[in-house]
Amino acid sequence: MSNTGKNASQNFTQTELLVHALVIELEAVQSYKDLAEQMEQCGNTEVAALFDKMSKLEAEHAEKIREAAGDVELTELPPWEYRWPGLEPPENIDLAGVHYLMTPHQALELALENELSAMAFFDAIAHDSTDDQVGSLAQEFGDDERQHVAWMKEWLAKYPPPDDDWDYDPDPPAAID
Amino acid sequence: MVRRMSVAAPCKLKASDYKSGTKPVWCPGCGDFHVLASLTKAIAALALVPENLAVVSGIGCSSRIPAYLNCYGFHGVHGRALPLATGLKVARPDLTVICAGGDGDGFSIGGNHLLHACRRNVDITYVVMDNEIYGMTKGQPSPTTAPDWDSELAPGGTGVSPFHPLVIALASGANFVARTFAGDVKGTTRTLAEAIGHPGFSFVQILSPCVTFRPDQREWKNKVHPPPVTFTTDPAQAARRVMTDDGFNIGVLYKGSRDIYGQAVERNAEFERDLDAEFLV
Amino acid sequence: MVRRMSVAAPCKLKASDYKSGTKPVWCPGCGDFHVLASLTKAIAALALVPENLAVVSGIGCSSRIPAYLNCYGFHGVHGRALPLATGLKVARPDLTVICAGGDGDGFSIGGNHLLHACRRNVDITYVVMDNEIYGMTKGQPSPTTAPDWDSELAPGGTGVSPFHPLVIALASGANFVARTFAGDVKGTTRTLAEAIGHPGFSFVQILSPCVTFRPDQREWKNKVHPPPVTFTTDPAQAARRVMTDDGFNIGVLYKGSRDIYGQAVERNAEFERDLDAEFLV
Amino acid sequence: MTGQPGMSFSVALLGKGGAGVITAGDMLLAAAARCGLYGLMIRAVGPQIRGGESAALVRLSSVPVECLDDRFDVVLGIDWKQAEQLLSEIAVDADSIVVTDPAEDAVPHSIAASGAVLRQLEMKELAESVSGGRVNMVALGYVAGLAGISQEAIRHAIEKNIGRKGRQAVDVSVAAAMLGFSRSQRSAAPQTGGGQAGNRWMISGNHATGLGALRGGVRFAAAYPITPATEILEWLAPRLKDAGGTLTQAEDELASINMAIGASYGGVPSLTATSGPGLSLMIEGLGLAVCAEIPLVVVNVMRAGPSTGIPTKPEQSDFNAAIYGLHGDAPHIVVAPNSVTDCVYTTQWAVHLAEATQAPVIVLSDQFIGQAIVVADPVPAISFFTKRKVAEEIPEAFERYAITADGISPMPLPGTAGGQYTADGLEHSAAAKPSGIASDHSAQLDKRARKIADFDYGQHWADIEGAGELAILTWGSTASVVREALQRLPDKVTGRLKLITLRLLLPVRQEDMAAALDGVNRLLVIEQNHTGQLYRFLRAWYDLPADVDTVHRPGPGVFRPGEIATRIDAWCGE
Amino acid sequence: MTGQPGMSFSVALLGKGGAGVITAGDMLLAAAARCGLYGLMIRAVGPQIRGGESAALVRLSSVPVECLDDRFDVVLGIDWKQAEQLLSEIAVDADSIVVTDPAEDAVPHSIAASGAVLRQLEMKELAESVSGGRVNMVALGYVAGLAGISQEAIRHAIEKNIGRKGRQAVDVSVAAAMLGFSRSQRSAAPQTGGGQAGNRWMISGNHATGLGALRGGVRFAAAYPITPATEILEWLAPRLKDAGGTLTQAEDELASINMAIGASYGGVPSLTATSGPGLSLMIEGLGLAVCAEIPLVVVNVMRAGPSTGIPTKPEQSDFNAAIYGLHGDAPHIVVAPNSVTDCVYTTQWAVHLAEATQAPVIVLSDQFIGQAIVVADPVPAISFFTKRKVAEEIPEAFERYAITADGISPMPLPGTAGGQYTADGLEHSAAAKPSGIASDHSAQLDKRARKIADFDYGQHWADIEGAGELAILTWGSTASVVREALQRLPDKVTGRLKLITLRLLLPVRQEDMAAALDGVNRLLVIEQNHTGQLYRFLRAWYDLPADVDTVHRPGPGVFRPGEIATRIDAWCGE
Ligand SMILES: Cc1ncc(C[n+]2csc(CCOP(=O)(O)OP(=O)(O)O)c2C)c(N)n1
Ligand SMILES: Cc1ncc(C[n+]2csc(CCOP(=O)(O)OP(=O)(O)O)c2C)c(N)n1
Ligand code: SF4
Ligand code: SF4
Ligand SMILES: [Mg+2]
Ligand SMILES: [Mg+2]
Repeated sequence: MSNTGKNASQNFTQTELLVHALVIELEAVQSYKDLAEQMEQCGNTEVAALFDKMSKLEAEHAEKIREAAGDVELTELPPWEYRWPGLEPPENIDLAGVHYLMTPHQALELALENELSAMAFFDAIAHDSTDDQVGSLAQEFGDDERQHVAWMKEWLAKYPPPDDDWDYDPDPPAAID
Repeated sequence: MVRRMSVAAPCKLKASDYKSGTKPVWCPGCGDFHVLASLTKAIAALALVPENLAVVSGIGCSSRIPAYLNCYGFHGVHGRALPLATGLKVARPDLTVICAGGDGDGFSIGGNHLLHACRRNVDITYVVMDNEIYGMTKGQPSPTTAPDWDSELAPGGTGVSPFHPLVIALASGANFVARTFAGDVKGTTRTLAEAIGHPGFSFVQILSPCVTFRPDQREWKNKVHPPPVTFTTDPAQAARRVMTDDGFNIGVLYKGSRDIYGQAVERNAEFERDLDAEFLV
Repeated sequence: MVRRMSVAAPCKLKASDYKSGTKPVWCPGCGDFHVLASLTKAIAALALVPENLAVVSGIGCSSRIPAYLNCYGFHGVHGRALPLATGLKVARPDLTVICAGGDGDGFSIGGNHLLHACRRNVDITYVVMDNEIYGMTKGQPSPTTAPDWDSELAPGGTGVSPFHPLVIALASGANFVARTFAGDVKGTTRTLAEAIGHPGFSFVQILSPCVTFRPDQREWKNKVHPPPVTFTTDPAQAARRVMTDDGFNIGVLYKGSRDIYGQAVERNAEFERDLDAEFLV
Repeated sequence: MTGQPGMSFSVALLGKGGAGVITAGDMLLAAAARCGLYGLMIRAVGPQIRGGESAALVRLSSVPVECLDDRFDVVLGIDWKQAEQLLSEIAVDADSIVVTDPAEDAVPHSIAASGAVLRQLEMKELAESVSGGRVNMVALGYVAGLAGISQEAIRHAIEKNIGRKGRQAVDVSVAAAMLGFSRSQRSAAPQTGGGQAGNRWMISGNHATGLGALRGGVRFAAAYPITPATEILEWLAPRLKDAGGTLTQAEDELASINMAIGASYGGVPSLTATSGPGLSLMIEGLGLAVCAEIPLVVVNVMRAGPSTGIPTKPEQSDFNAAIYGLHGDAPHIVVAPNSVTDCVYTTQWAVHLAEATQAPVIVLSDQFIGQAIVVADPVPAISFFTKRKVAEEIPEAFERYAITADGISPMPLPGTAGGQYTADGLEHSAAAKPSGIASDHSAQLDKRARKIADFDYGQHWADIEGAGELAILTWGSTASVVREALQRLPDKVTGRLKLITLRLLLPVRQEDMAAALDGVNRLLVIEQNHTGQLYRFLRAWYDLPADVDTVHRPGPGVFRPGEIATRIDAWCGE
Repeated sequence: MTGQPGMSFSVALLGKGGAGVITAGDMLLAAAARCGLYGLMIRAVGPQIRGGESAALVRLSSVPVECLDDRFDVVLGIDWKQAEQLLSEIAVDADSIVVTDPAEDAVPHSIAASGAVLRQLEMKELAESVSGGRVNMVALGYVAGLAGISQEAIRHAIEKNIGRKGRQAVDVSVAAAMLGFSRSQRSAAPQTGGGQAGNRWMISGNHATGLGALRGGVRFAAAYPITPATEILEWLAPRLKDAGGTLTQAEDELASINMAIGASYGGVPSLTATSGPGLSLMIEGLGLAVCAEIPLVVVNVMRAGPSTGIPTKPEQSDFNAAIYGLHGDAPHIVVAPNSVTDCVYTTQWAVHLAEATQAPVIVLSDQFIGQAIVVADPVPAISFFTKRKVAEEIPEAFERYAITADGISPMPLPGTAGGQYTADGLEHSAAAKPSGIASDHSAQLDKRARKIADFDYGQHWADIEGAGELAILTWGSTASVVREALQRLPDKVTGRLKLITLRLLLPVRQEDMAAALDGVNRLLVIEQNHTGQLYRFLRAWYDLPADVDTVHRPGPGVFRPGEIATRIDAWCGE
């Protein structure tokens, strides 16, 4: 199991922080892309478009982190060597949290949750880090996430919450083999 | 016009490079998406060359996985993935061979091959995406289904107690035994990488929810927990532990060091025997 | 001219009355003769009425046993004795059903049915005459053969470790597990009687030497010994014991009390559902 | 609407997963039944398990119908997301009406190019105007309106389908449907009112198969799920229980067939159901049932092959495997229902034949027949007085496999005193002892062949319609298509034509066939597979007219009556 | 001894288990070979595994022989304990010599009644006179003497057979044999010295099959033992290892065929061998190999069926299962060796065909061919330049299941960069993606059929001998019997006769057959099964002369040349 200790956020080096930050965004880019594809496959174009948009947003973010890294080379670690507070990178959208009939509102709620956890991740480092430079970089990343959180909330307000029976499918599933 | 990658070339592919681009037929939310993600990450972490990797499967939702990977694949018939993988690995020991499928494929119709693959200990990794159901045929009970789970085929439940794949694997001689939860991509990735790297027959049971026929399995993410103790190298101890656990222990449970089948054979030796001579009288 | 025994008649037959008179094809000295003797004694001791007993088997020397018994018998195809027995018992719960065969029949080709018969726990007794070889096809290694046993099909040995039928049975949920030695007719008789009497799926492994292809097994009589402790009702404990024993412990090793499959069904009820009505629109 | 005998009206409802087109189709069928119409529906699906596009292909008619039409009168797309693949099965032309929602993507090019009349229907908007309303109900109301179905019938169908969800849910659905209905207008749909409400059945072939099995006396079933046979087993599970029988789920097909053999050996009529891959695994068990002489019914619902093939689509390509697949000389029986409703009869007959001959009977159904739902007249119960020739009184020198005149050896059931014997897949003597002696082998081979060849199959071996010097020979789901094709042809063609639909594929009925072919000088064999399996079988075993033609093509698409009518017409004119 | 072309001498040695008749027969054959004779031996056994009566049926001849004679010149019984059942296969007449030991029971009635000349030989007594001497060696010496075999040859055969037991053992055996030899006298046995020592092979059909497989390039075999195929696997086990290959014992036949498929997918030519019950279990795997297009050889050594049948006896009754057994439309190849020695060639050809067409090939051998041991001329090695059409360079838009002119799609082997694809038993597109689309299905069905139908099988499809307006068509082990039968018939009969022995059973060769049947107006089909399986197949697929007759009867007894000659003679005269 991963090291999920509370103090995990204390001793990030700058490179480590950058690598973690980049991986968070890259994972998110991929996850949103996958989800967009899945929704497209199910004809849920509205949600597909949303996920697509999220993916692009995260891609921009990743680009920003690369810029921030400047000349520092960011080599990816084996997946299990990252130090995330939970099981997964904070902004890694939960693939299991989706449904082919989900509404844009639910999609945004999912995204919001992820932005929030990313924000908390960076905030914790900013707060706990003993290295000032790392601390301020984390603060910066945290603020970016705060911006995203604000957007999510804004968009959420535009979409009505789902009906009670939003996942009701009158038809039975198909057997294909 | 032809591309030919050198086999010896260093392989620095990203996890996403191991996806084939074919769109999965899976229901959004299905645990198998996580398994696909974990597997590509594990392969990328191990820097396996796509053309030297083969993923072999049977029939079922989970068994569709080879087509979604950028590697050699074989989507065989229901329940026979392990013999396919065995033949391939024995004939082509240079390849990394992974066998994948579901609980119906692997524990019901394919149960006998599991026993004997464990026993034989060929160097393959067997990944079972266990959703305690036959997903692809619309929700019939599998060998790991709880006895009281109501379904059309078994109204009111089967009344048959689920069997313990890990214990069976241990009793049959598997060389590496682990359980993971699909939603734990990081843990699954690490365990898969370890299993693939471990010599001999490695068995990984992945709890992989079927959101369509077992929406209750969305709860699994709250139930899984790491094992109370670290893995053992004593199969009898491991078996006893697993027989008495709650089924939600995740992590590596057993690592063995048995002899690997087919490794002793010297291959591509010159043909030495004069076959004709032996019939002369 | 017709004889018709009343089913309810008290049955006071001798062991020899349970033999059919058909001459066995077995090699003189084969352990299966002892099994035949023990089985007839056990049946006689239980006073089972011949026509209410059915013995079902697969293919192999050992699987020839039904024909040598005075009861209903089914000599099926290789490896499928357990499903035959299962269908028969589920459809005819009034019969006593015994399933018999060899290690090749039961653990190799029939291995999957063993897993699932244990799991299902139908009230049958499964007797495996284990000689660690395929006798009838002239001596190929079976799943219980030692890895270094030399044979034509596996020169120098299979290199594959034998698997533990009793552990498999325990892990799969068998309700009664025992091991006996054919040469110990008294012990085998008692164990068989107990197994038949025990509700649910009872599994008895009988070490039954093949004098023709495994003359070394004549030594077994000096190796077997009663288990160090009495049977347990904890399958995990039993499994651990068997996984670490020397394979020559004989006696009853486990007794369980799981629910029996198919016992809840009420049979021959009047047909109540109006089938036609459900299609009316 | 085609200008055929009986007014027929074909509607395709398309939509992505969750849109509810299958439910709407189901209700449309039920509502039509209520108005005294007949009908049929099949479901077409994309590759996704959930959320993919699917289509309900519904056909309504004033006379019984058992196949799809060539074209659709109405195609309604709730959306057209991934409709392309499905549309290949849904032909439209300038006479068709295509209904689309302006809020959705435009209709696909293939439809637009057909010249069909486009009608806009604001399904989404209308549905949203009813709180909790659903687009599929709007669609239902609309097409029901086009089909001339009454509001009362729609309401009734909705009630029946979702009544268990409560008043509120029904009212909402009805309201949405009525909105659709109100936008609709009666087209040249079939006359309604041709029948009375409440005297129609709505049944799928797989359920009909289950019904036939129960009527025939089956009380044990062994199950291993496989598409498209699973519904037979799922339907049987609770009903067998009610009947005092059992359904046992097996670990694989090897187990399921052997369980059924074991149960039948015990005297209980037994069945299992599967499809191609499972049939392949049951071959060894079938051979055992032949040799040990155990009654057994195996229903094989064919799908496109070989190997895993196309599980959701029909094909008549397991013919060879069912007839010839067993190793050794292994006489057995193969029958085939020739329509959805005929599944009841043919399956019941299969149980009868198995019990009477102590042999395995394969029922060759297919995905179309099995999964299509029809509205039809109730299938009356019949009785074959099915009885196994059981040895109840055991004579002194009893022999289980006695050589008898009719080839059927009385079989003692376990529990019968004195009848003890060992059933065997090894060759054996009459006394059931293993035997490698030539005379025992040939005596048993002769007997096993004779009991099946000499059995009295009556007139059930084939359905024969019409008369003339031209004959068409077909079987299974193709038969309904051919039957309808003939109705479409002018009398001057059909007056010369005889239609022979084989129900009994094995054993061969040479005398019956000779009588049926008497006076026939040209023969056309029609079947749905790649190699003309039936045609080759007929050549092998029957004396055919010198001039034989064959129409065969593989799945996945089923034959359509117009297509076949054209082929027949051309053939007649040759 | 029959008065046939070539001098032939048939000897049956009988004795209870432990008597060593099989070893004696083996040595007799080897000694005869040393004298330049040809010969054949089969073993007949009772039901016991050990200790039952058994018989070595040996035939020696001055010309190659591949079948048994109708009658025996000499029958020697070391004892007659349970000989009755075996004797049904051993015809004697007034010209036969029956050798019996006065210390044993009298000869059975059936023999005594034949009028055969009885000779007493004190085998037991003679054997006991040599310390450690055995009766079977006395018997060997005696019959070798009758057959005109030299003492040197006997000594040599004993040396070869038991030499590893040491000088002493050899000397004892030779001494005992010489005692028997000295009591013997030369009968009208075949001329010896017709050939040179050391240029004959002594080989069984099963070993010949193994040799053909190795010559063809097989380097992986999966094994599950079954009578009478096990010797193929046991012979291959050590030899594959030497050749850098592997034999893996599987848990069952489902595993063995899938292991072979897996290995072959990896690029290694693969084989498995079985008999009827195992073939039934391999049917699903065969279908997978068809659909996924994987080369594969399955040798099926037929025994009498159905079900477990008579495992130790031959029958040509798995023909239907091999040809038609697969579900769906599943084109594959079926070949049959037509003699013991032809197993080498036909199996090697099978490997070639499998590799070249990427399809499964079934080799239909039988218990007679497989377990008979012949003394024959060495079978020269040939080369087919077997090469799989492998995709080595992967073009940009590579498609694994590409539609090609010859139907054979280049196959990338794992390890080839850029060739990654998923082999599939689901129907698929050319690009190897699962597909349920009609055009993909029919394109792949067409391709899979075409690659097999259009392949160039050259002249190997059949062996054609003679010419005339009468033709006999046969296959497998029956072919040798027919061939010899024809040699026995007068020229005025055989001058009108053509013999066609099919080696390629599937695919059909309609043009070749038309050419072969050109000018033929009557055809006789001869085969060993109950239902005339080949005959029905020929009717189904070929245009045959109007007048076709059929000779078919089941096992367990093989046909004999005199019996067949009589049938042919009668048929010619009809
Ligand atoms: C021989 C055979 N029998 C049955 C089937 C039908 N079948 C397809 S998938 C499946 C079960 C799959 O269950 P599992 O392996 O658990 O996979 P999941 O869909 O749950 O991932 C069955 C029974 C088949 N394809 N072949
Ligand atoms: C499907 C099938 N495969 C293989 C065989 C050949 N066969 C007959 S008996 C046997 C093995 C028997 O071994 P076991 O069950 O241990 O019985 P034993 O003879 O040792 O008592 C085999 C492989 C068969 N009859 N059927
Ligand atoms: S049916 Fe279940 S297992 Fe199959 S894809 Fe859907 S969620 Fe996954
Ligand atoms: S071969 Fe072995 S198992 Fe078979 S009867 Fe003889 S001694 Fe018994
Ligand atoms: Mg599953
Ligand atoms: Mg054994």
